[in-house]
Amino acid sequence: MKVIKIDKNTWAGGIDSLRSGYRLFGPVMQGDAHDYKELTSDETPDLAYTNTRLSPKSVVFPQSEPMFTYSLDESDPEHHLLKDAPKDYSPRAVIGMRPCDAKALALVRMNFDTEEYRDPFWMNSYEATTFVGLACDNPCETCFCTSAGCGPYHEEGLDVLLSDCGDAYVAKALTEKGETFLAAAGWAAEGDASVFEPKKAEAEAKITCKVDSSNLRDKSSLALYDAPFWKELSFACINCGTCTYTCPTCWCFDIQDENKGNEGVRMRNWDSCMTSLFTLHGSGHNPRDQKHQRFRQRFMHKLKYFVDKYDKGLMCVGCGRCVQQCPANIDIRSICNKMNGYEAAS
Amino acid sequence: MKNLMEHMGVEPGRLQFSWISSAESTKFVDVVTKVTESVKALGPNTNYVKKSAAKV
Amino acid sequence: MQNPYKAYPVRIDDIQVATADKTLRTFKFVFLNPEDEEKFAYKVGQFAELSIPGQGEIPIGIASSPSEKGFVMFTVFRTGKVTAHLHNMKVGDIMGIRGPLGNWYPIEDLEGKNIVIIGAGFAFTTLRSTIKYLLEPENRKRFGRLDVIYGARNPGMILYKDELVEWEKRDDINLNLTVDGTDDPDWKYHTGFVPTITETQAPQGDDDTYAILCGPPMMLKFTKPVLDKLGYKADHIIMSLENRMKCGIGMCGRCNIGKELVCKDGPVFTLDKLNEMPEEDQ
Amino acid sequence: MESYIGKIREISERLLNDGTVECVVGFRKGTVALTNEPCMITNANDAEALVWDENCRLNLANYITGRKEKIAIIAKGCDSRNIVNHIIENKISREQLVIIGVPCKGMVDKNNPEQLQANCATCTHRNPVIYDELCADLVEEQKDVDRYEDVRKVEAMDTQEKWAFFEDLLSGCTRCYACKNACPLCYCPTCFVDESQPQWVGKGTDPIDIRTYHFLRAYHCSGRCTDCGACEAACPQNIKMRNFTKKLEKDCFDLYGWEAGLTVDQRPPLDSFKLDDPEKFIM
Repeated sequence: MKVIKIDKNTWAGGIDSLRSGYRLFGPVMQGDAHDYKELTSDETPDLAYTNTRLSPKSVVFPQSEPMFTYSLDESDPEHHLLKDAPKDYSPRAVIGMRPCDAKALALVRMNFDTEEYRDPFWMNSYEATTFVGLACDNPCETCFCTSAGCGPYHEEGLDVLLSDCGDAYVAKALTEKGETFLAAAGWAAEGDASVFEPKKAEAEAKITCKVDSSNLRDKSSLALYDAPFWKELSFACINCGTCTYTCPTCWCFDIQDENKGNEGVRMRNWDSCMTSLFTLHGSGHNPRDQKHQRFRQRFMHKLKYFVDKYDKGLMCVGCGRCVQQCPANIDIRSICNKMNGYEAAS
Repeated sequence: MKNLMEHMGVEPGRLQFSWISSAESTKFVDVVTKVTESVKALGPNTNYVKKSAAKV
Repeated sequence: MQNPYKAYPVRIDDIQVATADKTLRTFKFVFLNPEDEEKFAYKVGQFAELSIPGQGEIPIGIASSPSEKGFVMFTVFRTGKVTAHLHNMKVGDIMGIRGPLGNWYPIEDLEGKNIVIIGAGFAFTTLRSTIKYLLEPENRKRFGRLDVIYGARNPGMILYKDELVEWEKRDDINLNLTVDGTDDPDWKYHTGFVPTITETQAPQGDDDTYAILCGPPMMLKFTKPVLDKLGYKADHIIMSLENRMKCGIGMCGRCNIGKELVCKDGPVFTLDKLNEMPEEDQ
Repeated sequence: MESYIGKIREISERLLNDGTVECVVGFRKGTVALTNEPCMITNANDAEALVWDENCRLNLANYITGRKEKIAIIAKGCDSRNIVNHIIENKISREQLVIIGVPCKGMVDKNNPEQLQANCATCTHRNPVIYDELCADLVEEQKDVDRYEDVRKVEAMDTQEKWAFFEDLLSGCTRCYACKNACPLCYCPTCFVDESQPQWVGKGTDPIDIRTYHFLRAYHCSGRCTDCGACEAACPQNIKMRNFTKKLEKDCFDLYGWEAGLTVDQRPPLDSFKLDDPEKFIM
């Protein structure tokens, strides 16, 4: 694949050239932190960030998204029929996302793109998007991507990988989509492919936090489920949705109808396994009524059920957002280690 | 109740409270008239409207 | 591939109050576009999302049998926002059905076998579908002995009474009705909980006899050991579960038990399989 | 702080050893900077894990709601006021509790550890209002602090400015509900946001739904909020939702001279009736 050198003084111009062919998304300082948003015509992505507060999953999977519209007006011949909500699946690009977030979307894809069903909303957005990654040369203290099957220069799920080399970015086109993107920006100068390996090694070395998940695959799901530590581990948890909303690999959602007069929209909204309503039956029975049950569900899903279901590793890329943002200091790293080291008394 | 609504930017006069006994029919009429007048004078509230559902 | 969230438009063709306390109603739906009925080809034990624009969706087991053509039937308990609205709808109203969803009772694998169907409460719907299907002349001869144990709280709560009366007259089905309790002096069937009646009325388990169960968690919990005692092996006990669902296609994430999704990998599991899955509620 | 910790451990160990309590609710050292984790210990040997410093922002009263056992709880001023609330609202009984009071000099801002958390900077109840043991001498309460400067700033705005102020304030909210879940007052078995019959508020991210959630929650806390700041400390988006609750807190103070959680002997103004209650709002 091609390697291109992008002089930083051609960066803004290249971005401008891309605007006609792509809806651009990128990290921008919003309030007191960086988050992803659709760039206005005078904005360029701000690549001087360590990590964004929320992941770019919302580019593909918005927190609230219309699925269908309908009319409740019985004089309308098409009343009570679901009509496709208007969608814009023209090409879009996320510029400067972290490799971990791209891998996360590749993992989430397994949920939305299955043999039996294909989620059209998620998949159409995903396929419309060119993912332009920015390698992570200065990881945070809470990053543990190298323990989660990922890394600061991980390429999975990306179309282009950029590495910041001072006065230039060196861009590796990883897919055809990526090449098209670079060409559309007008960046064509040949770059030095050899910069990646040493920079990668250097960045990986900076990630000192190690989490051990090596035994999880062979552990018994039932034994882990019945392990005695869940109540204690979950004590501090307040069951808010912070970890699930901030997590790039969490995909759970709810479907809700919202009416206004005789018009309405069937929406889907992010949901969270941390809430009790998530699993409440119509009968009033709730299989996950208690805090530790919901807590266990989250970690068992990420670290065991997903591992068993797909055999593609953890449903976690080690971005560390949940660790940083949890109000109660629930730390997936220690929980993973605990599960990994658990031996059921025979 | 009223104070926080006004504090967050709902116009004074849009939210009103009264205590009317079931025997006070004239007071009921007076209050309803007064409330209707003051709300009409304010016109429709454009802030407290859902935007996303309307937009789609 | 079709958008799996989009419901087929249907018209309510018939509404019957199903129980004495009026908390259950049986709805028959007709597809607005006849070709949708073919796309909706289903098997016994599957469910669908009843989709009422403006209210939401509810996952409900299909009560009609694939052998019944021209309509699909659901019996719905009034409990939440959507079901309350549905109970107030009229014949002729337009809504949607999305499905069929989930797996099914593996009836076709049971050819030549004896089947005992055990149900309780308003979970009897998909079992009604199953019995109806098995009793079709071209199907009945393909299977061995057919036993049914069906329990309700009281006689007024028994679903599909007219059909039960018809089935009772037949000699190719052994029907055991029971109620938890009744003060009706004319009640001529069993009184007692389903597990108890199962213990005395169900045939002994053997390699050629399979049990199909659907009912509330308590009934399932106490019937399992009874079947075990009767000699049913775990892979001969077929159970249908329920959980809160939204998408019905394995994507929204809420209905899992362990790694299995009740909406897509289920709702039908053998006890054998369930024993490998964590017991939620703990 | 070292002396606090020593004393907390010593008291906890004693209470667990002599069987006075079955568990101690406190904090243990966090795994990331500027954070500690609420914990419950049941074994005297684990008392060594307990810590105390200026990063114990969460309100521990939140962790004892409805519990049945005998509990020792570490309580700074605001925690103790919420314990009083809990006792008044029958969420726990006084007899179940041994309150280990912590005279508090304020928690530091999680985003700016150089300064105190906003509510702590103007706090006038640093000492626990109710306690059985103390882990240090009482501290001097702050006097002459202007508790409501921020509220008055908003009060001075015109209607549109107010609307815009709160629009901007809430713009990052993802409705993760960390604020309500960190709040010891928010213990309703079903929160109004989760009700469907009727559905009071939409579930999406429409600004109106977000605003409705925040101001309705504030109402539910009026006359009860101790301004402990757990909501803001918990918020991953750094939303300053105390702008809602504090207005009501100020109103309660102005109208009824009421500060929540100071005594178990008096019913809060909003669940009692007095002939001389001001009724200015009734036309």
